[in-house]
Amino acid sequence: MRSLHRHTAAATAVAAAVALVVSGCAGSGKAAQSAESASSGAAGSSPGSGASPAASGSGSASGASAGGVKQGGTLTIQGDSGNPTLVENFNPLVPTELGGTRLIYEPLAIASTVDGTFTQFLAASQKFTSPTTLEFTLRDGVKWSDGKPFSAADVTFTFDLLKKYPALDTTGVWTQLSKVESKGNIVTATFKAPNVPFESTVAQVPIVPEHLWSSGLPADPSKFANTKPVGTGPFTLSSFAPTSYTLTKNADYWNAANIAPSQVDYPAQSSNQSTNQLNVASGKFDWSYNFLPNVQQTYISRGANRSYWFPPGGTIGLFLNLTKEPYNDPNFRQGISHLLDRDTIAKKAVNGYLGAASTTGLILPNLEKWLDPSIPDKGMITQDAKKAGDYFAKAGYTMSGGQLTKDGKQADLTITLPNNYSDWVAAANEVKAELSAGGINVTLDEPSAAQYTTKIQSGNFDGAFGGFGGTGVPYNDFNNALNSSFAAPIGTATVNNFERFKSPETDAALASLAAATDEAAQQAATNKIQQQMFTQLPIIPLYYGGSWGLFQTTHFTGWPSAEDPYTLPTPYNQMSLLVVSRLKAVG
Amino acid sequence: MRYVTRKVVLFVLTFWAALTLNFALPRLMPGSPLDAALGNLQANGVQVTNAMRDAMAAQLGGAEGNWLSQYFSYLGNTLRLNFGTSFSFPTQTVSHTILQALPWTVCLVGVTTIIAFVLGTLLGVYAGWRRGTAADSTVTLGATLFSAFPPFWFGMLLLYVFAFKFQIFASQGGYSPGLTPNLSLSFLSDAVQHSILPAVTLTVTSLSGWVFGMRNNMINTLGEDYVTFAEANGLRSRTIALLYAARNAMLPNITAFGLSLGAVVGGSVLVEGIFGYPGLGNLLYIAVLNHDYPLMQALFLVITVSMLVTIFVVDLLYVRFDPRVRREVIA
Amino acid sequence: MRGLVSARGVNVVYEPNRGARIWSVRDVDLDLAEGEFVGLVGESGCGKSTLGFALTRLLQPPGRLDGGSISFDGTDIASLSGEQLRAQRRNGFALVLQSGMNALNPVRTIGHHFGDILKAHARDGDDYTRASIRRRGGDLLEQVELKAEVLDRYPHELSGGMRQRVVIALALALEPRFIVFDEPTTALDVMVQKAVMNTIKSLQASQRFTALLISHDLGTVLEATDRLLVMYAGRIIEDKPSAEVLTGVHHPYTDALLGCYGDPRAEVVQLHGIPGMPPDLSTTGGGCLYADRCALARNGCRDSVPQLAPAGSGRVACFVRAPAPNARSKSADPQTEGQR
Amino acid sequence: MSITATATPPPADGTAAVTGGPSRLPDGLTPILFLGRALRTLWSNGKARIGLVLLVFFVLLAVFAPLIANHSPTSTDFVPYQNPNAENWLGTTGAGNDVFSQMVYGARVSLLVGLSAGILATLVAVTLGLISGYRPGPTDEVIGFITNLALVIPGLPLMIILAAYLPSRSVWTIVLVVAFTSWATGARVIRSQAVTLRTRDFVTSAAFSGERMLRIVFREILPNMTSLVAASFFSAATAAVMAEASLEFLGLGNPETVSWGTILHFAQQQNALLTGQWVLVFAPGLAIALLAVSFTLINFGVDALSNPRLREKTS
Repeated sequence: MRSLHRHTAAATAVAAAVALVVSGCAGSGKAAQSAESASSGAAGSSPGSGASPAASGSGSASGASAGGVKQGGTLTIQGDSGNPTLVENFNPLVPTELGGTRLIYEPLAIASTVDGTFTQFLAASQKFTSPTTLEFTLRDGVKWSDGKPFSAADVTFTFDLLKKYPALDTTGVWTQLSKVESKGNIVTATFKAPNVPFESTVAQVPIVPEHLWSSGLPADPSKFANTKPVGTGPFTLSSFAPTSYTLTKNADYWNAANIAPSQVDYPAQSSNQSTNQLNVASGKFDWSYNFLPNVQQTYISRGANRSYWFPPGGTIGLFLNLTKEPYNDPNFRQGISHLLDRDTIAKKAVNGYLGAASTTGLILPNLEKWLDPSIPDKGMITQDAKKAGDYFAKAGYTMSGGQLTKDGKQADLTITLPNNYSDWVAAANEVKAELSAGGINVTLDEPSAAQYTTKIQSGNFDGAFGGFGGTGVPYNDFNNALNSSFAAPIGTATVNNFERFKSPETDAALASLAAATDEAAQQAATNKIQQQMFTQLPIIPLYYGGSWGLFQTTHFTGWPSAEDPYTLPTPYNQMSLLVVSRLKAVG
Repeated sequence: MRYVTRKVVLFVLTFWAALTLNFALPRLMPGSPLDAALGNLQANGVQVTNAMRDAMAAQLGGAEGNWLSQYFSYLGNTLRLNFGTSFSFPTQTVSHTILQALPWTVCLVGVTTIIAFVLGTLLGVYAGWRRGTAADSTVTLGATLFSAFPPFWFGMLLLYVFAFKFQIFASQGGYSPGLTPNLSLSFLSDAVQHSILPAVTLTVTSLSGWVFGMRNNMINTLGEDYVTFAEANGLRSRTIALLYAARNAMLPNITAFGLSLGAVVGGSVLVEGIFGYPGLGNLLYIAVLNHDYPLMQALFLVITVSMLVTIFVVDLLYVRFDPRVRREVIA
Repeated sequence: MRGLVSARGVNVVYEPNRGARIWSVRDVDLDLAEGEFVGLVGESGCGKSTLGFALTRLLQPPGRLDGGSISFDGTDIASLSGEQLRAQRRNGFALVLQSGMNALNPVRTIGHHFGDILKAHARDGDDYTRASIRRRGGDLLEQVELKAEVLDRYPHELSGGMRQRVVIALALALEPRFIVFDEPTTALDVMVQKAVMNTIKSLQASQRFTALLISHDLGTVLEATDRLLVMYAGRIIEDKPSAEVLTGVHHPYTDALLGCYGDPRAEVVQLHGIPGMPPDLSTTGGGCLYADRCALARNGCRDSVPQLAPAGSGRVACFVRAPAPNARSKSADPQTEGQR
Repeated sequence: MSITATATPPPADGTAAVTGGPSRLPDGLTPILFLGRALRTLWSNGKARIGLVLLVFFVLLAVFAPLIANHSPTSTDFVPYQNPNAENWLGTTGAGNDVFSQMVYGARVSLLVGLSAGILATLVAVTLGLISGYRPGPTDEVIGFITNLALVIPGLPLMIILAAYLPSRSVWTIVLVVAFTSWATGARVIRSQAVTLRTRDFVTSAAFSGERMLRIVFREILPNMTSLVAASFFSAATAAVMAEASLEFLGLGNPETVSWGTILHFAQQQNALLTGQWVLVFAPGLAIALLAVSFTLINFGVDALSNPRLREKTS
């Protein structure tokens, strides 16, 4: 399965403290391609405007600026996890492909996972000509790495392929589209219903060459390994070995002048997470992605020219089962929310690298511009036993003898979480301690990840830890988490909205956000949703999960940072194309 | 001939039972491959969606029919060595995945087991021969202590000291990044260099079984009449120790050797994991985490069959070592 | 008299556990003349095998010699070091084990056994090639009435009688001057027992080595040997020419043994033939150890240890049958000293 | 396959050819007296004495954990990533736990798992081994087949699979899993000994005198294999301690359990070696090793009890 490939995460023998800490922070992750795109969205772009304004904003990468950047040197990226060795797979349409595939194939455009800002690739520009019609104008003069010209037919061919083989459509584009057509260098995607934020998902489908893929594919193309990849991207595959592979620069790339590395090495990760940490600490990679304890001591001070950026990549929250008493009572949820000391929870869970989460559901500061100013204190809730007591009283509970009781029965809560997500486990222990102090009888249920997934999807839980958000696009974050259309009956599996929140107000706000084409309307709808989150608390946000970028600036600079947060520092998904396009050689 | 027939019948029965167990075990367990995959995605920080769930369900395909028909098609496929496609490595067949990992484990585990066996047996012979002396106590207590080290812990320490602190050995994998496995001298020496730490871990922690077994057998054998008689006849100590006592004391250990050779394949899961070794142990753990039935079944089968086969081979060897059994086989 | 083999005050103690001591052989004096064929009889556990092992320096831990001396041809063998002892085994003293069945290494052919022995004692000038070993082995096998082809056999391929003969042939390989036969026929069936005994007798007669035949079968011993020693509870209690055993004066215990004589299944009969059980060898006091089972026992029997004293044609250690003038006092007894 | 051909014990279990004469538990002798005598005899063996001292140390640690530990093992109120200091004698974990207190409480889990899995595995091994050995024919064949199968199925992988999938994740799960995967060797050894004993005079005579099978098996045969049973127990207990640590280390146990295995698990997760917290890695590993050593040493003593040849020199 996919996840294996990406970070070592839980997949490996000596599983993975680290990636686990990541867990829950969205926006990272292998199939992130799918994840992001499934949700990435229109945030910054105004669909109506011809060329996305973001395109120009994204700097030299897409700009093909005249002089270009200083070239040369080898970029070493902490590669895919070898389990136990790398499996040659450069099929951009499956989630099991190797990370380097992202530098070989390009999508039409990529939305930043920080704030949804677009950077243009195969499409020079894109716009919604109507709320259901998305039009891409393709870049001229693009060639496949075998010298054949790229055309609109390749784009329609790729979309048709996804339609024909649902197993390839991991982002579900055909759940929203009705057709994709081309005319000249214009590709038009028609939606079944207005869904502006879905732009990023459509734009981020990697485009494959029709002349090579139209015949000779195996009966099940999701099992096609594509060992001789031909793409339009800045790099081509030069060598593959089971423990590492190397890409070299595509000299004919349309933006070659702005691509600094002449070569990219992807040495495989060890299946042992702590070995990976040791490798990172000893400076084997220019760009790595690992949680490191005491990063200042273990990484920064261990060598010169090192930096890190641990931005929030998702929200970790306590999901209560909204089909059950008393969890379906917003007052009860508010009571719980006010019993929690989120700073302490964050400190235990993520070493204080990241902080408490806003109950608006927005990831701050990434999406700060969307904050509803009417919500006090950015939606941050501080521990307040008295307020909590008031809420519990409204829910019919009273404190007696240190126990929170209703009709003589103590409030109890079983929290389900996977036993191998160490940050969640640490957070859950703290949550348990704090809620117990508040008189609730808390039990932790910690099954394997697979059983956890089964439980939460089928709705077989009281409370559960979960992650949401991190796509960079508020609509996608909220839609996945709150849309009542996902709220399947108990016993039927659903990935999204597994807390089973049903609110006509929220659904209406989501619908208007999906159809909104101007920023004011988008802001208004987003505010409504934030207020729903803040007052109803369908999910109780706890803290932000991190995205763990570690960089060496010895060979290249231009990494994403707090000062220049152009995307999350995740080398294993399409963000790598964004980052590599921005690098500058040192010296 | 009855001996052979009996062995074959038992082999087939054990084989069948193992096959059936392999089939049943993963299916008796809660949790589905799809949920395992989604769980892993989430562990990687991916926000999974219902669209992804549907696509993955389509990709995984999943077993068709009821358990019984699954069972029979499983048996049929297994006999044709067709294990299908694994969920974890969809672009290659399970056989291919296993064949890639098999030589690594066979070499690592095979070599270390043989080293541990030979070294442990020699130490056991020595301790048994010099029983009651300081040398005996040193060997016995030393072996006791080393065998008590949890292998993964010992491996972790070795890894930190020799791969990270002093960087004498490679920290991970079976060979250096960029190399493609081949039989050239340079590649083999690279592979050997990579295998030293895991090999030392496995050897040191598995040595003691052989030491204790051999020491006990040796002491028992030293009480046998033929040893006394050899002594009465003034044979040299070395002749008595090796050709009379040790040679016979070894016989029970040969059978155990067969069992252990197979068992260590399974036992190397943790050590392979620690050292990121590209072997079966590592694969097995991945298969378990992913509820990867096809891979798991095939790996179990490989491990079980390798045990059955080693035991059979060792039986043949045993016939060579013990003339008393030789007659039984011929008869 | 001092013979080829001479033991003085031999005690063998076993210490199987901390604090536990068992005196298996007590205060034994013994002389065997060159070419003499002596029998040693007694119940199981009386220490006769232990004595045989002690005389050939083959005691295994936890058993050990505890005082006394053993000399062979004038050499004190108790003090020989490993290699000296080993060298002494050529033309020295040999042992034929109780159960020949287990005295052969199951994984080596008979030929190898001969080779091992001969090579171990090769001296300058000896040339042990494969062929010469086979020749010598064949000769030796012939002496015990076996064919040379037995050389290629493994022990398990031979019958019990054949194996016992092989063991004898192996013992002969070093041309020993003294051989202890420890129950050489016990594990064999009756017909084979006779044949093997006959072989031993004729070998002894022709080669004139000194032989000590240990057996619980009084009849067999009497037929074969020149002189009979009877052991009880670690002590030699009677010493008499074999030919006169059926006549002269005896220790009451020997009487009892004779009462069993004639029954082929002697071991079983013994139990019924002599009332009571052999004494506990770890806890005995100083008196006659047979006193508890002895019909003739009287007051003084339990006070001190009877010593061998002349009686008729031999010697007997019994206050009743041969009152010894020099009975030792309790306190001089080694095992009482050793007790806690 | 020799799995059925010979009944030789694998080397690790340290069994020896057993017992000369018949022995049985006299009716008047209570198990406690019997145990007392066994302990006294064990004490006389140098190696076993070291083992007993170690074991008693760990037992005391476990029993008096609340008195010995100066903090709660689950409290996360300390500054994380601390090296040993006056307050936290062995430092703190990345989550802010006091390592010393965790080590002390961890002894409870390891002992509990080791002893109970040992007992359980031994019960299964003894029951199946005895029945199989005393009842030749179909019963023996079936049990023998199951035993051989259990021997061929690789233990640790089976354990990992069982532990990964079982819904409950308490220590008892691990106890059951370990017991389930480690009874076979003992059963085989005990069976072969029971076969030998079955034909001995004292058993035959008991059978002729009309005693019931169970009585014969447990009163006549069982007391004669004390050392085999003990060996089976101690090797299963050692395996259980190791397996518990391995499973917890892999993250297949309950992360809420405070055990030496989980300390190692979290030490690895928080990469204690990278942060320079050697104690965090050393202490639990060493504790596991010492407990396993104590079991092995006691087993040596038990072996020597029944096999005089294995006894040490007394001088």
